[in-house]
Amino acid sequence: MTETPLIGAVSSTATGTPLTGARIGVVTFPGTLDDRDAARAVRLAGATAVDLWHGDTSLGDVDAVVIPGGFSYGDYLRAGAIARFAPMMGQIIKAANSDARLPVLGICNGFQILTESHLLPGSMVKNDHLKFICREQVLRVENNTTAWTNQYAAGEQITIVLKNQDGQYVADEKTLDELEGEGRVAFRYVGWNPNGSRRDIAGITNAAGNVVGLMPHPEHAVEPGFGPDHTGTDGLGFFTSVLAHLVGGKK
Amino acid sequence: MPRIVVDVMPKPEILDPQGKAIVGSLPRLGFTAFSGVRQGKRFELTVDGEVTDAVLAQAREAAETLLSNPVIEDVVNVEVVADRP
Amino acid sequence: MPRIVVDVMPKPEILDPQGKAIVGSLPRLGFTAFSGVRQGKRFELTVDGEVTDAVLAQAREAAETLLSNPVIEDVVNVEVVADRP
Amino acid sequence: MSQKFNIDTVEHAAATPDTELPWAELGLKRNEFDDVVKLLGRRPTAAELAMYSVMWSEHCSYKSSKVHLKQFGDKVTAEMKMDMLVGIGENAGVTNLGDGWAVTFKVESHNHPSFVEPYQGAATGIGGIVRDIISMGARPVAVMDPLRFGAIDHPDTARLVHGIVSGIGGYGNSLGLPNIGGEVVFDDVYQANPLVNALAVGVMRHEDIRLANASGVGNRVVLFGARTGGDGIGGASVLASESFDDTKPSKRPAVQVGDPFAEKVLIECCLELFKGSLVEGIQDLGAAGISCATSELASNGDGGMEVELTSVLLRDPTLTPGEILMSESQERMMAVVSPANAAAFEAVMDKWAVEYSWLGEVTDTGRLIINWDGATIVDVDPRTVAHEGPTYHRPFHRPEWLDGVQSNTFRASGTALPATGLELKAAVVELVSSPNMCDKSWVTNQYDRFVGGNTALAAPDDAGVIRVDEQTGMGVALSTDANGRYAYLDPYTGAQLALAESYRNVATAGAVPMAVTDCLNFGSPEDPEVMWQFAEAVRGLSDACMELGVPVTGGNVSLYNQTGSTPIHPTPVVGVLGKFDDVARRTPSGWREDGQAIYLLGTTADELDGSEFANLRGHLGGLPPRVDLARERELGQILINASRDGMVDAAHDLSEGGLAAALVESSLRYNTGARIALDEVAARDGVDVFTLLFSETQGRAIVAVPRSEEVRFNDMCTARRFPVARIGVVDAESGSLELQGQFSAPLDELREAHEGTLPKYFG
Ligand SMILES: Nc1ncnc2c1ncn2[C@@H]1O[C@H](COP(=O)(O)OP(=O)(O)O)[C@@H](O)[C@H]1O
Ligand SMILES: [Mg+2]
Repeated sequence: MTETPLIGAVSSTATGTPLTGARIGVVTFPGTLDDRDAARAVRLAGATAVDLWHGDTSLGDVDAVVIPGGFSYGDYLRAGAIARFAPMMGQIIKAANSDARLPVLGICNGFQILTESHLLPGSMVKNDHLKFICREQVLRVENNTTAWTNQYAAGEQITIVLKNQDGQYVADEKTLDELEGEGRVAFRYVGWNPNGSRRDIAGITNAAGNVVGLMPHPEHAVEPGFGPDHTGTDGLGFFTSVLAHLVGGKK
Repeated sequence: MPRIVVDVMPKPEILDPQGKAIVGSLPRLGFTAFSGVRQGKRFELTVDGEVTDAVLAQAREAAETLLSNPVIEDVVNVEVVADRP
Repeated sequence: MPRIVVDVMPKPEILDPQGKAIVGSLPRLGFTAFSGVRQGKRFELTVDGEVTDAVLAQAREAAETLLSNPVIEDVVNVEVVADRP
Repeated sequence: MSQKFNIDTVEHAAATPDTELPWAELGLKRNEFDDVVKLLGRRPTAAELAMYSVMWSEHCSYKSSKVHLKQFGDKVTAEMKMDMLVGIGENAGVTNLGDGWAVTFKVESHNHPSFVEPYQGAATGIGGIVRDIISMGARPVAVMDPLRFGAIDHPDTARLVHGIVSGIGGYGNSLGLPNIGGEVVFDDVYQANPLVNALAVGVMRHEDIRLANASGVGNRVVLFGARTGGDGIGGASVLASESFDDTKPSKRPAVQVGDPFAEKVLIECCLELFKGSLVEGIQDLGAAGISCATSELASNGDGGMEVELTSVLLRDPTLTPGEILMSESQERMMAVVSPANAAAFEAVMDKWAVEYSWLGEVTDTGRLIINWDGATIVDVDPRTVAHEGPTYHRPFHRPEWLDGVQSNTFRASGTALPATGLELKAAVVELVSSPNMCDKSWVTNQYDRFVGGNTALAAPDDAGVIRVDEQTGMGVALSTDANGRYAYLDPYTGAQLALAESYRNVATAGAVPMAVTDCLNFGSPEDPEVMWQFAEAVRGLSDACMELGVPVTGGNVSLYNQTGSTPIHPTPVVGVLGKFDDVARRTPSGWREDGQAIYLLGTTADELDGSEFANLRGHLGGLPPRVDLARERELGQILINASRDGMVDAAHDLSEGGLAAALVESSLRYNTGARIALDEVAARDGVDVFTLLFSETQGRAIVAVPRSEEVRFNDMCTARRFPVARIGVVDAESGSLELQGQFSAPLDELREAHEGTLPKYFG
């Protein structure tokens, strides 16, 4: 078969970043859906997307990792429950916690996998209205100091895509208070809480700021005309952020 | 307060994708003792007063009509349990 | 073949959206005896041979690590059951 | 394992000609059973009987419909053949997109299973149609779901709506396929017989096109995917009791449960097989399971195949050979693989953890031989199973009641009609909040429309648009449409109207219509009046396809949709596929730029019969709107050119609900109002404002034109002698839709009316 139809080198990259050398891994589990979209977002931001297979035991030489959305293993048991035990996740957990602090972004199912892996606290349960919901969602960037959010202004409102079944973020009060106190709530839903998440939390970060997880999908808002109606490209900042982080940091 | 437990399982002859996904992942985690897994539902109904026969009958009926889908599921158990500590 | 049942319930302090929806619809169907409902999961693990202590220990560990997420759920029961007729 | 059954071998069958067989229980007619005996020269074995009975069923053999469907292949012009790479007859047709790209699409029904178990019925409907698309060698890229339910306030409707919508979402969302359109219609004729049609579209490079045939003697036959269980053979358990043994057969499930995760893995796994050119032929397993796959692969190939049935991996070890042949377990595929590729094939299976089993090989004997532990239980000419089933010329006649219905016009019914501005406003609000015309986002928000990152338009726009090639922006547009009331009033015209609307929707988005798929949902073919409706609809659709120059490349027939002796309205769902050179050119249905001019294309006649307005008043009679396909084609050209040359920023076609619905929808799309003046157009067309607003005359659209493009746009319409009128301007400030001299409706009020209905009924 000729190259998979829907991926192609994109003719123009959206930023003038010199970081085309950065290599960002995108993990595929059985049942992952948004891996190709995440890879496209990485390319549009100006970096190289590297496919990572759940069953492999090496991260290769990637500079950061995106765990994309989907329904790994059908999400039948609990979202992310089985994927968390994949060999690749073992590598990612180790690298994220190492001194090198590998930047890791978990989107939707990826966020669920990160909580199941205990890289991020709390968990997700079914949306309070029990339905799958797909909509354009406004978020407020609460923390713009992480590896994945530094190109946003603090308090900036962005519109990206939300789509999930089990998106209600829950944690005990103590954890929630800690998250708030340490500024680790990275994103909050604005206007309407679409799933009953505690304290309108849409995404969080670990204390070091290298691991970020959120339910909505920045990778579906990177190209005008193929995402939310009006703005369209508000999600690109996640991917340019990590490039800026890599440049400013150890690279 | 007393509770009534209702257990609902997918009918044995029906495909159970949940159980199938779990059974596939068990050996990878070193759990090799199990040849099959089926995933069902457990409901705990809290009863306000005493569990009379009428209440139990209601639970049985709710189990058959609301809590399970008789086309693909069986109610395998309805029982009163003591309160959890 | 013998089976081991594992019951997992949402932690009491976690709001259970499914249970809440059920409790809302019970009275509309005439089931008025219940003041609360929680929905959890029931797993049935089929054991190929005998249920030794080692097998039971495996089931307990699978229950705690894979079949439940301690942040939101409790394992409320792990037991061996006779084969269903 | 095999010792359990008293196997009915071919040898045994030949030796026991007088054994009673349960052919009637399996749905065969006496004459059909006699034909089987004649074909074989002996009584069939139990396994052969199982195969013939499922393959000769209405569903698989099209025995009542094929004499009519022939027209789709016969009425084809050179223009229509130009881009057709694979026509009717394969799993799905394939159309050339240029640049080495091809597209395949098809719509199918899953009506009856969805009534019994709405979630699983609808879910497996999506699963089945997606496998059809994969089996052509394509990557599925989107799905659509035309749906029909009973009355919105009927006690059973909520069960069906919740189950069916979440089933479609649950399966499609898990596959990573954006849902880019569909329909939701409520009408009590569908009360106990909802329609769940599912469309899938896929794309591929020309060299990746795969066909379902088993060629190359010595090539190996493999079954892969889910294990085979007792799904879909409930009625067939008679086989077990009567032909095999006397132990009690285990229970056979009445419904199939889908496993979207397994299917997602199957998709990726198949794409990897195609990429490595590892399969010679491939076939999905749908209705009639292994019976269908083996007989079709064999008869489309070198004509022979020999398989060992005990090699099939089972979920339920008690299945008999006949049941294994009939099982409709989901998420399975069958492929033909050359011995040289076998190891590579296995490596792909292992990578994706997909189970497979080698069943046998391709032969040149012209026979399909199926063995059970080495003993032959099936020995047939595969063509007699797959392609040479019975053909019926069922009697049909025009219903006597039709004259009465057609002469009962809405005007003559004396229904009070709105006339003052206030009355008109109330009627508009009533219309846009009615079950059929209200906003469908309660449904569509349960579907992922973004996944894949190539969706350029989806609900609520006129067509769904998907980018195929990221380099050039080339892509496709799709719409599905049908109006059962129109088809009830006149099935010939009704089918043409379905095509016209779908064609118009695709052109409105800016795409060039190229190909058609259809799902013909009708009542019982044994009712001569239903059969007439069917015959008329096929004749109408095939005639209209010729006139519009778009070929039918595939589809599906669903008969026996009725409750007792009451059939549903004839519902010929038509899907049209169009092409964009660059999807960036697509035209959305709503306006947003202040000051742009709003034009109405086409003229309006007094055509209220069968309309949504008449429906609101409980009236169904008269004749449906007239079809003028030449005008549709001309309108399409204008809309396509306008999109390509950047002359319009918004376009919305006029269909159900007429101009009233279109104006409200275009305003609410981006929450941008407009000032509209209708008196001049009404005078031009000789109708009153009420008629102008609510009539459902075809061949019309509204567009928003930037000031700078007005001259060019007008010139184009004039040059084509197409009626056009400037009816207003976009007003971004007012927050209302104003019909000058009639009323002004705040958008908030319209929105509440439009969006409130489905949540009110379904939560
Ligand atoms: N079941 C459904 N699934 C997906 N999209 C739907 C469904 N029902 C309606 N839609 C979408 O809602 C919009 C309005 O539907 P409809 O009024 O039937 O459109 P049209 O009149 O242009 O054919 C369209 O974009 C249609 O595709
Ligand atoms: Mg339209």
